[in-house]
Amino acid sequence: MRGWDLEVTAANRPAPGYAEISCKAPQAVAALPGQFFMLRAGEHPDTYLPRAFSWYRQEAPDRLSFLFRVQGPGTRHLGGLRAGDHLYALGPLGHGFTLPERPVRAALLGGGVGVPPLWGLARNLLAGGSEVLALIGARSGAHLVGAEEIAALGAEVRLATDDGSAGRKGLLTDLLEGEQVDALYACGPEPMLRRVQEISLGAGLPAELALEAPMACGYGVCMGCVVERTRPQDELGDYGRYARVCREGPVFRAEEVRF
Amino acid sequence: MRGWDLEVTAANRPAPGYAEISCKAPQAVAALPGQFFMLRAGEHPDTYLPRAFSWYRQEAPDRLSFLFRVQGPGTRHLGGLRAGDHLYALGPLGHGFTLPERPVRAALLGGGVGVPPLWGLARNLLAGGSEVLALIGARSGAHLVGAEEIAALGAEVRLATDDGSAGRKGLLTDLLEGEQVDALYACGPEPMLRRVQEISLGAGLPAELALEAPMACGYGVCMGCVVERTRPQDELGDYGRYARVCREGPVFRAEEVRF
Amino acid sequence: MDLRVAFAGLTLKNPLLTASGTFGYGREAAEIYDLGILGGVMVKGVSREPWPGNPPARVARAPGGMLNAIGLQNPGLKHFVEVDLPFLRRYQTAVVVNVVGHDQQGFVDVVQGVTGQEGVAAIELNISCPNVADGLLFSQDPASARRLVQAARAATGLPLIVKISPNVTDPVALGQACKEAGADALSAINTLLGMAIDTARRRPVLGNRTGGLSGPAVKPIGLRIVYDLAAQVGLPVIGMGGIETGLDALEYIMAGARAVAVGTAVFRDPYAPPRIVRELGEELQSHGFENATQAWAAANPAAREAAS
Amino acid sequence: MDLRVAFAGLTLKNPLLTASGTFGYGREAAEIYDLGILGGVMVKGVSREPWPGNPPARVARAPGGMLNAIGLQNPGLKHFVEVDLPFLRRYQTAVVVNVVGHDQQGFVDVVQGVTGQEGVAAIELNISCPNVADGLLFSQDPASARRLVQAARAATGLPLIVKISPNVTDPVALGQACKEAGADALSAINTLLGMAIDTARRRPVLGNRTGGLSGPAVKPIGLRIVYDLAAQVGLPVIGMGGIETGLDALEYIMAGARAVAVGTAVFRDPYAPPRIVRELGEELQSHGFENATQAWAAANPAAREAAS
Ligand SMILES: Cc1cc2nc3c(=O)[nH]c(=O)nc-3n(C[C@H](O)[C@H](O)[C@H](O)COP(=O)(O)OP(=O)(O)OC[C@H]3O[C@@H](n4cnc5c(N)ncnc54)[C@H](O)[C@@H]3O)c2cc1C
Ligand SMILES: Cc1cc2nc3c(=O)[nH]c(=O)nc-3n(C[C@H](O)[C@H](O)[C@H](O)COP(=O)(O)OP(=O)(O)OC[C@H]3O[C@@H](n4cnc5c(N)ncnc54)[C@H](O)[C@@H]3O)c2cc1C
Ligand SMILES: Cc1cc2nc3c(=O)[nH]c(=O)nc-3n(C[C@H](O)[C@H](O)[C@H](O)COP(=O)(O)O)c2cc1C
Ligand SMILES: Cc1cc2nc3c(=O)[nH]c(=O)nc-3n(C[C@H](O)[C@H](O)[C@H](O)COP(=O)(O)O)c2cc1C
Ligand code: FES
Ligand code: FES
Repeated sequence: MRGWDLEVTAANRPAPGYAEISCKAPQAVAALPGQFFMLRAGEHPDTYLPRAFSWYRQEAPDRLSFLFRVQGPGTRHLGGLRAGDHLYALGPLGHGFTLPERPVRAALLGGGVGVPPLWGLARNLLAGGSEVLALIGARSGAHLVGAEEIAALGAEVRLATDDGSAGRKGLLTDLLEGEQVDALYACGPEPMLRRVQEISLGAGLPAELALEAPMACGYGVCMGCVVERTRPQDELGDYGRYARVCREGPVFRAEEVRF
Repeated sequence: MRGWDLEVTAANRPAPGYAEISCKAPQAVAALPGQFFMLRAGEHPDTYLPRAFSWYRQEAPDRLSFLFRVQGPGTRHLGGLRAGDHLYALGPLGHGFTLPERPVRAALLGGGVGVPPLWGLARNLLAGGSEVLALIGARSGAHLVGAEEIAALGAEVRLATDDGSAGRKGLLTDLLEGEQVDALYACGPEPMLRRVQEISLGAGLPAELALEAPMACGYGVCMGCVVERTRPQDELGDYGRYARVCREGPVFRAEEVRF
Repeated sequence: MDLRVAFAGLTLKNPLLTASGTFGYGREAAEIYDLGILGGVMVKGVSREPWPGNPPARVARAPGGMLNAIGLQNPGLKHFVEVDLPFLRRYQTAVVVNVVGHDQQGFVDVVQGVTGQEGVAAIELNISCPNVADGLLFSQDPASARRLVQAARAATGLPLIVKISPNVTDPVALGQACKEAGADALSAINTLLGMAIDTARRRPVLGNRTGGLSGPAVKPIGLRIVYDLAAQVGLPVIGMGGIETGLDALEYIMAGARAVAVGTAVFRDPYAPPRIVRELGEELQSHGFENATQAWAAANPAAREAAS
Repeated sequence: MDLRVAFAGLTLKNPLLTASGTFGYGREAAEIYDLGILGGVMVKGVSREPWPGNPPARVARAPGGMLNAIGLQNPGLKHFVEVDLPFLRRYQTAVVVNVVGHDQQGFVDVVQGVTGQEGVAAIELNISCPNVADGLLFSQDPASARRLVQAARAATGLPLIVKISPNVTDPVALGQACKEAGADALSAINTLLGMAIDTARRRPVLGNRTGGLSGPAVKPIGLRIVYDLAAQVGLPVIGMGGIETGLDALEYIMAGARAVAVGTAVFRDPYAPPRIVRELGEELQSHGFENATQAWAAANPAAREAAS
């Protein structure tokens, strides 16, 4: 973890309501897939706290991008940045995805704004000789992000949309039916993560989930971002009931989390 | 009074710690000398309230500039504007200088940041056939603003500085010694205005003072910007003790004000 | 979008009022828009005699808002009735008279003085001004608040609103006392007691040393107090504190407010009141409501509490 | 610039501490700078048994700050003494143990448990947390605060600081009661009770419904309470609430604080504490002071009041 002043090199809108900002980033900003940064820009009263974002693409060693959906004041301000503007980034933060020790066939599930951390994961899995099946979902075809970029890495990509306007109509997890995979990695809305957890527990298939939680600090000092654990850490008694998403997570093994 | 979205056309630093921003302004933004605008730009928590500024120069019918000293968060943000940026202006506000009915010889006294309203006053006095003696003071020669611009209108300009590095060393009001003038107009720090008030009362010379006060609204609704009157308005009893600088002022006759 | 609301004997064309002390008696805003756009105007505090207010400096910046120590400068009851009220009567908007006094009789005399005057829709007792020496007297002790409200109640048949201070340990107890004494509604919040220090001059910025904090900075505190009052006292509440947008107004309505007031925001943007009325209509629509009362009912804590 | 300050039996290398609950037990910040730069660390509230804290969501944005409803999640006394305190002992900084409890005995047991442990510079009794059901119990009634402080006083010879709530009508009366019961110093302010509403989901954002407001938004309230406590109670005060810069720290010192603490600002900028130490030195210099105590004395209300 360190604070970085990043210069924006490009900003675009890959889908309605989404923004991708690319930055010039020193090589030292090395981040593992699933790790995140706390970003802030501007000084609007509503953006006093920084906001958490997974890193998305690293197309050159000195580039880093973030992909996000505009939801409120924080993302509105970040989404308004243009090339030449600066943003403040704290990171890399948290505990990312675990890569398998030997090559596997892995399914990566990304729902909506959950896609960003999967780009780096797909890249690293493929580099390690694994096969990657990337399942990407969105409300409609127009809202799909990241599919082409992940396909370009060499992953097999399948799509699902709520309205059937691209790929299969229905739940992203339905795309798993009939697939033979050794591991699941998922990031997306909570209902989707619950479903992945069920599948993982039901099939005894190892799964990692990248979680979100409202955060204040992002580096472990505020205790704001907790998620309930299935098994409290015994030596800490009741205290162990909650884990920090920013420090023990954001990536957890599916069986660790109580939704 | 109206709200205006003004586009900045130029920004420069006429002296250390000073900024002048020029704007594209619809002709309708017609303002009288001594009137002011409430300006704001940006959304920093410390700039929730707009800040009050006299208008300074109007070099073309569709141009308007403001000249200010950087003192705190409001002026820091406004001072950071560049050509192409926008600012929000409410105005014109308040009660400006009274022009004489026939041509006179008028002395205009501007101390430091009190110079801006005198540019328009000098222009209008000269246009009406009056003679203008503009006395301009500052901490040092490097901090003098507006002198050349007011001289360029055709006024006679004399200078005074605290350290003698330009013009006479000493008080601005000292420059009045031996001068024959019919009216005084002054804007600047309170000690200087008190001195002008004394001179006016002592010599029975009509004088108008442009006052400053911390303001919240600038248009008369908050009662925040008051100055004590020498003669309370009788029909309102005690209420009349204070007048609003933003509405009854900012220009008052010297004898009206109790410092 | 039907924006009308009715409660406590008041019928407003929309739930947006202007907060007392931030709008004078309407004269200045009337220069830039028709006051008939507003649900109502809560006028600057009116006292029996004219009050001069506090010595300057009276306002200071604060993060996300401001401090004021005006001290209720106002021209008094006679001037209000003879000059300001007739002016306001020209507009199709509800006039709520904010009443202040140094003692109970001072309040009651103004209540009596405006009762029966044409064009007064309601009275708001300001027992929560932190900027005059005795301004919080009646807030700090529910028993004296109760006596004051009883006396005012006896003096008027107009809807009686009591303005609640956030500078107390238990605003609900205060609201409860007001209810028992006959108040028809509560308004909240007044400003929070604060201070700014001028380090260059090594002393407080404001002439009165302390002042009242208002603006977006206080919105979370206002929402909390409105929520508690609405859920626990059971009188209609007019919510205020940091409202700047239609979404802020909707937040207050969902916290339990029947109507809302905009104060400090009019200093930043004089056009804020008509803008907020428009935005509130848009927000209600985009949140799927057909009128303002639906939004209040959908989330109001009393109904929610009862249902859970 | 000599930044040392000494008061209430504490000697700090500079007046800047980190506020309780915003810095954990120092482990995370120690990854990015030497904690020895700090005047002191006020650790996250420690209870006798481990506490789980409140259900999520625990934090929400607020204009110029934030709301939190952590609910004092902490690993308890044993873990603190065996794991966290030994870690902090490695740094040249004063460790202030923030103590919480559900009842008087809960507080006293922790006070006893940390007294005599190497490396504890002082104890801060947190009787002002608005996020647990009984958190404000001792603040709302000076008499019960007095009993609690007396019991804690009997249990320790360490400097005893009591943290004052801003959610009360009369913080000075509370401070006075603490002084009479044997407190050596006061700290102020804790967070202000607030709320945020999620209009899309039609309910409060926070799991606990209400939360504590902190950050720049509350600075004027903190300054006012510190000013009043310093001038009227006469105990040394550690000031906090919205401090982000050296100038903010100087404002608190001029309001009467002997030392200050930075809280929420470390969420926005983890490097804020060392930066503020540096900026405070620069501000003292540019304001013409030779040390921190001079600035306090130049403007402290007690001295000023006495002189006027
Ligand atoms: C580890 C991690 C990684 C993430 N990575 C990404 C990513 O790569 N891309 C991405 O798009 N997002 C990502 N997120 C989510 C992202 O952090 C949020 O979208 C962002 O914080 C929203 O900020 P905002 O100010 O725009 O929205 P907010 O206004 O904060 O709104 C977000 C939601 O919070 C609620 N809310 C919070 N506070 C309030 C309040 N005071 N009043 C009303 N409602 C409130 C509302 O329900 C609202 O819908 C990530 C989150 C985490 C924790
Ligand atoms: C009618 C009118 C016309 C004006 N015209 C001009 C002009 O043409 N040019 C010009 O330069 N100026 C002009 N001014 C003054 C200008 O409005 C101020 O300089 C400006 O408001 C300063 O804002 P700021 O945020 O930069 O400074 P602030 O930080 O507001 O500082 C200004 C001073 O206010 C005090 N202060 C206020 N609030 C606080 C606080 N919370 N904490 C600490 N200190 C505080 C301090 O003493 C400080 O030195 C005019 C003022 C009026 C009323
Ligand atoms: C400058 C100023 C003057 C005020 N005067 C009064 C007043 O006379 N009577 C009153 O009841 N409230 C008064 N208030 C309080 C407001 O009506 C309102 O309760 C408070 O400011 C919170 O709302 P806001 O954040 O929208 O301003 C005043 C507030 C300000 C800022
Ligand atoms: C997330 C969070 C957790 C806190 N936890 C504690 C705590 O455990 N004990 C305590 O005395 N104060 C606690 N506080 C209050 C702070 O110590 C401080 O008094 C308050 O936040 C005001 O300072 P600030 O505006 O600089 O944050 C907490 C504040 C925050 C924001
Ligand atoms: S966000 Fe602060 S502990 Fe996780
Ligand atoms: S600034 Fe508000 S009345 Fe003058």
